[in-house]
Amino acid sequence: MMTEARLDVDLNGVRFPNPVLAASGCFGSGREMAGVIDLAGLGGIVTKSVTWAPTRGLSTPRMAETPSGMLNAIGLQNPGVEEFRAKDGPFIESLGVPVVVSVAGTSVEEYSQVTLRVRDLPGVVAIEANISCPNVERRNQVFACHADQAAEVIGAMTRLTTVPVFAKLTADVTNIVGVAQACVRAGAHGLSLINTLLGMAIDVETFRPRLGAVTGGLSGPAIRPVAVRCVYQVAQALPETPIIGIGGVTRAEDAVELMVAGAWAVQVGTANFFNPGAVAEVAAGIGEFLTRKGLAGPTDLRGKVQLRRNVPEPAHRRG
Amino acid sequence: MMTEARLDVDLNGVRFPNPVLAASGCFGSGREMAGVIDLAGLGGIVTKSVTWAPTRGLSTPRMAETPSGMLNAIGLQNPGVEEFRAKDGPFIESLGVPVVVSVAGTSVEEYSQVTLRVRDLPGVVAIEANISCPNVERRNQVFACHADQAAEVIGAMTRLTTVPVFAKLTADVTNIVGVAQACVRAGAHGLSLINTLLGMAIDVETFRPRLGAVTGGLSGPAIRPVAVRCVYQVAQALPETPIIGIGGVTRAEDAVELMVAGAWAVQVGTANFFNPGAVAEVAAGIGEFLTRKGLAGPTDLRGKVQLRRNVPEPAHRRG
Amino acid sequence: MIRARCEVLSNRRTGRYHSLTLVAPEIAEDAKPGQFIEVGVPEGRDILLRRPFSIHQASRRGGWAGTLEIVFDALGPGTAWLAEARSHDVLDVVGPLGRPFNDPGDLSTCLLVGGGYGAAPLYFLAEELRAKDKAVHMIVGARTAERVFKPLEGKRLASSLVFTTDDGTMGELGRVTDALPSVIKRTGAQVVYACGPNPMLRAVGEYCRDLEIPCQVAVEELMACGLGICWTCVVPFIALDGRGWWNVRACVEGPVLNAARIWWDRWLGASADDQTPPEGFTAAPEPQLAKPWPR
Amino acid sequence: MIRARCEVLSNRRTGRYHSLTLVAPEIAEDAKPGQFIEVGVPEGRDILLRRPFSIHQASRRGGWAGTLEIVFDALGPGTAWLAEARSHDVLDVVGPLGRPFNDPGDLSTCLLVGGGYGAAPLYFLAEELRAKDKAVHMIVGARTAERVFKPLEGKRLASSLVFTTDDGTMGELGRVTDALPSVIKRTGAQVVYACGPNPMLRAVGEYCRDLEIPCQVAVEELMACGLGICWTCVVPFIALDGRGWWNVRACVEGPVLNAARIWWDRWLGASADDQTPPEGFTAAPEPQLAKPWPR
Ligand SMILES: Cc1cc2nc3c(=O)[nH]c(=O)nc-3n(C[C@H](O)[C@H](O)[C@H](O)COP(=O)(O)OP(=O)(O)OC[C@H]3O[C@@H](n4cnc5c(N)ncnc54)[C@H](O)[C@@H]3O)c2cc1C
Ligand SMILES: Cc1cc2nc3c(=O)[nH]c(=O)nc-3n(C[C@H](O)[C@H](O)[C@H](O)COP(=O)(O)OP(=O)(O)OC[C@H]3O[C@@H](n4cnc5c(N)ncnc54)[C@H](O)[C@@H]3O)c2cc1C
Ligand SMILES: Cc1cc2nc3c(=O)[nH]c(=O)nc-3n(C[C@H](O)[C@H](O)[C@H](O)COP(=O)(O)O)c2cc1C
Ligand SMILES: Cc1cc2nc3c(=O)[nH]c(=O)nc-3n(C[C@H](O)[C@H](O)[C@H](O)COP(=O)(O)O)c2cc1C
Ligand code: FES
Ligand code: FES
Repeated sequence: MMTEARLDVDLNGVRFPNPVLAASGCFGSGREMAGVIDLAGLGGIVTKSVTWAPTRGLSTPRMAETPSGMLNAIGLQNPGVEEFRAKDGPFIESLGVPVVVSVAGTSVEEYSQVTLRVRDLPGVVAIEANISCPNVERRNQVFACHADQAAEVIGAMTRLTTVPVFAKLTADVTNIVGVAQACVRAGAHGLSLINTLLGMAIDVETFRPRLGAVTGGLSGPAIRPVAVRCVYQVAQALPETPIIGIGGVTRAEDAVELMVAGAWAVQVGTANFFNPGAVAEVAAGIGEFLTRKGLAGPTDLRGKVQLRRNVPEPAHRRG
Repeated sequence: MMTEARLDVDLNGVRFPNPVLAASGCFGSGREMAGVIDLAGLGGIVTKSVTWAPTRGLSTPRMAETPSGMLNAIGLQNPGVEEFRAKDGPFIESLGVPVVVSVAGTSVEEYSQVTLRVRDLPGVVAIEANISCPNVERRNQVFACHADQAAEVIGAMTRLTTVPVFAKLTADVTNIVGVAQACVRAGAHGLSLINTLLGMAIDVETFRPRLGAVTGGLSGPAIRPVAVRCVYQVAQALPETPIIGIGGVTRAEDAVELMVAGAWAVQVGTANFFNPGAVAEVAAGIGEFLTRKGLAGPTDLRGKVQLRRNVPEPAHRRG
Repeated sequence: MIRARCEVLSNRRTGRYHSLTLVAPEIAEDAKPGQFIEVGVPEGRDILLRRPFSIHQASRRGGWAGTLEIVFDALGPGTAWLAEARSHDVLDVVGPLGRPFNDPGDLSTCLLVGGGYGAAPLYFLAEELRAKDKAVHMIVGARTAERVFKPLEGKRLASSLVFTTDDGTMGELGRVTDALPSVIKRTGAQVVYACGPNPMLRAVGEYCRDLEIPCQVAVEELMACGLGICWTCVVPFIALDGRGWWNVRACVEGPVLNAARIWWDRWLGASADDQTPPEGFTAAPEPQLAKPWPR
Repeated sequence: MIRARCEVLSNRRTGRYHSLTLVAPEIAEDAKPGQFIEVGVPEGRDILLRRPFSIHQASRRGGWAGTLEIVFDALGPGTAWLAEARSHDVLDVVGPLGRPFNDPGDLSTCLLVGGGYGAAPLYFLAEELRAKDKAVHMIVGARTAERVFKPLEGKRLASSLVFTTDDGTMGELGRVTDALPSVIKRTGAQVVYACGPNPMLRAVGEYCRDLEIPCQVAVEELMACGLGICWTCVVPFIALDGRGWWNVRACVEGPVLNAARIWWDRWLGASADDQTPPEGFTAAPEPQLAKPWPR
């Protein structure tokens, strides 16, 4: 008889009942989904990024579908941290699912101020610093584009709170490992990899950009190979640092792929849109996968990529 | 009666009968395809990248399919520039289709030496400097990752030949516009955007990387939004510089999208693999598109993206 | 909201449109006019997102016999695929979603204005209003006759009905808004419900606002989720006191919205990139806010 | 090579496998044993690349009646989709591709060794060899009985036939390589043709090399194009003089290759990352190169 695998994970002190979280901006704060699905199966929820002031976001159209992916240009619409505290705070406290609050801003000062207003919310197990959203007014507001700027934001946030901070990075850089290392040196507890890739689409009938904001962020299965690569590169360089893998997870196998590359947990974004039950289904699927493989838990996947060739061949080659 | 659109393009002196070329590494030198399809419909052929010495390339598996895309890790297998001259030179001369020779190397010296051996080949209208292939031994061999290194290679090549040099860039950088500007200052006649994105995939049954080389280059429709964005950004910054758009073109509409973003011509890569007639079909489709729209030629598309909102609404919004 | 695997009962052409009937008892049970469903495209295709469609009919036959009907125009890959669905195929459906048209309360004379496939949910609304003994008048318009949706169904349901077509192939030549003034005058409409292309909704909404007639419109905006979690589907919406605005989600705060409170210019017009409302926008509360729409 | 839209004549199960017959007169006309076709997956799916399959039978009935048959195992998305193909569906096919098995020339006793679906092209080869009055012996192996491909067809074609299964459910218990020595001895095979999983080809090839029996194998490597333009499908291949090696493309230089010249260790084994051949590799020319395979 096979024993069932345990799914709980411990990211150097940040614990989740299973390794699959809902990604920021793709699940609200969970409140919207509470009536739709059973939230109990979730490993955790990363909230929609919250900024200091209420933010209306960008003009529509805000999304465009692309092959196996989508572009979005929401522009961090959110009611601001005060209303977030008032409306989502009580919900988060009562939820029973670990919540990570995603914090965004356009200056080090803004990240700091928002951090101060969310660090004490009950139910919040960590803060994710969204320093990589491509949908900001100027590219120089994407702090994760430069190691020094990223470190400055993360340093300011980690000085203000004992709540563990995860730095969410972008793949749109020459050297993601350098940015990751700078964030860890600045005090980041862990890393969330990756945010959307900067992309664009044009309607060939009208010659108009398909997004009101012209450019936007590419997400979905299309970007998974880039996410796997980023997780792998960073995990090789920083094996002790918890990494949350993000990008194109729609099925348990996709999550396993990111974990084998080096992720300690994963997040599911776009898949929620077409499958509201995606997070819990991926988590359950990981459980079945582990059990089928006779593995005890997610740590048996983490970073277990086989770089040597002398491991068994896939079945079709054995005949 | 509608007059038929003309398809020929002039990239500041480099002329192609139509704006659709076969991309490097995705069409051989054309020799392999000569028996398979009619090469007359092609705008041009960019050869598989050629290096100084014969190069055996990387271990198999060399490809992995991903959602709407594929990863490859060929590692620039080619017979070296001498055998290229001997075997492909006469073919290129007799072809009647403009050929761009793609040059690759691991040092400035190697790019220079190969340039010297291909610049005099009859039928060659331009050289493409592949300074962006992700499948090299060390990341620091991807010269297009850094503006100064890219400029050094391009500068060395352009000093050696009057044949126009196109710099082929990667999107895996923090600031592609900066790299593009550096290449143009160093003498690049034009820019080819983009090469594959660095990606990775893992077989979840065996935990082995799905590529022998572990990481590889992501191509196909999945990356088109990234290519459109890169072309747009660079075209906005360098409106006078010829840009060849590359990434995920499978149909005429995809080519039009890249041209409206700012490309003067396009290349078709991965699509040749599943549709050997892709290049000519895309070219013919652009002709039909232009005619249907009452446009005279490809220059009526180039960079014509409508950034103001006060242009006609798409049909479904008109009712 | 329910996610269900629904069997296709039938898939027929209706003029230019496709009319798809699904066995969906639980969704049909809850569905109200103005709400929509999201239909999944099958796995393994390169389009990921569900497609939203207004509910045209919900037959609550009790037990497992309840059906839902949607009507659609095959425009792109999703609808082209859906047009191929055959009886007994099974679709992945989420619904009912969004806020329905409101009950008119004490108001008794209703005018329903539909454009193109936008007429489909209005027939459902007409049934409900008639069941409440309201007077139901309709204007149904389209580009051309074959795009006038189920004209006979309209005639059966409405006390008075005007057709308009852009090319004059059926009913009056022109747009629904050309017919609107005379129909409002003739019928004494106290409340207007509209569904159709957004520019049509805008014209109807602005006309009603000037006359201080409450007007609800079911809008369309690109939707990634339909569930309120992605914020792609927003419409700029004016605060109740007329001071300021916010982007509301068409999928949860809408798709049915008070037309008078939509900031049309910003949403559909040239000023879309303008963050500052035009002169007088925040100063004067909207006329119809004196008679707040019962919600 | 031809690209054709081919109608599906039939799609049947054959044991564990699917056997698909296509109306493909032009491809069938040219096809030779050991060649393959590439079948397109339909547009709009998230897999882009064609799927390669060996040709099992090519019936050249003249005119438009010619058909092609392929046999496949439904393993992943592409083959699962293909398993659903129905009569009258139309598939996008490119072929025939690659180099076929060579004519044995003067050699008259042939042994054909197939593993799993790898037996499929060997029956085609057996027909051709018999038409040339060659003696044809076969070994057909598989993991289990239901994976032994068309045993009756084998019996009809071969002068002698041994089955092997890993689990003993049919024929001899064991692998084809367990039966190989005695069959070669008994039949006096002068030439061996093999198709099946690569490790099987390796074992057969290395055994034949030691006996200096020429051996051709039809290899499988991942293929993006099948046309020779992508360089994904390479096999490390030893130079004719035994000095040095090069990566040859399985789709154009193969899939049928001289087994003795494949550098198996580098291709399939642990030394794959090693750029330097092992001791003695370049020094000694391969034994069978003294009797070069007629090509
Ligand atoms: C609440 C709501 C209710 C709807 N009800 C109906 C209905 O009852 N019948 C019907 O035919 N269509 C309806 N639509 C529009 C329908 O969802 C789109 O036509 C459909 O998603 C197009 O999918 P596609 O893959 O065929 O085409 P795509 O290639 O995705 O689009 C084809 C064309 O339709 C436009 N389009 C795509 N999505 C939308 C959208 N959400 N809203 C408006 N235009 C869109 C695109 O811009 C493009 O011009 C509704 C949309 C919404 C938001
Ligand atoms: C020259 C040649 C001839 C072939 N002939 C046959 C045949 O006659 N019958 C048959 O069933 N299969 C044959 N194959 C293998 C067949 O092409 C693959 O099984 C098929 O492409 C798998 O596609 P998929 O989408 O179903 O699965 P995928 O998900 O793509 O793959 C499923 C499994 O098959 C393996 N696979 C995929 N492609 C290949 C490949 N090219 N070679 C080997 N393994 C592969 C994968 O690694 C994986 O384990 C042949 C392959 C080649 C190169
Ligand atoms: C509509 C949409 C909104 C998003 N909003 C946010 C956000 O507010 N903050 C953030 O850090 N990431 C945001 N993201 C990025 C996702 O969290 C995630 O990093 C990305 O989509 C890749 O994962 P996926 O492929 O699973 O979607 C958003 C993504 C989408 C599609
Ligand atoms: C199998 C393969 C081999 C390639 N080889 C080369 C190469 O040798 N030189 C080069 O500059 N680009 C090479 N490329 C990149 C393509 O030229 C092109 O930039 C990229 O694939 C994106 O275009 P696509 O999406 O149309 O394929 C290769 C791509 C593929 C898929
Ligand atoms: S469609 Fe996602 S919030 Fe409305
Ligand atoms: S599969 Fe492309 S070269 Fe062989």
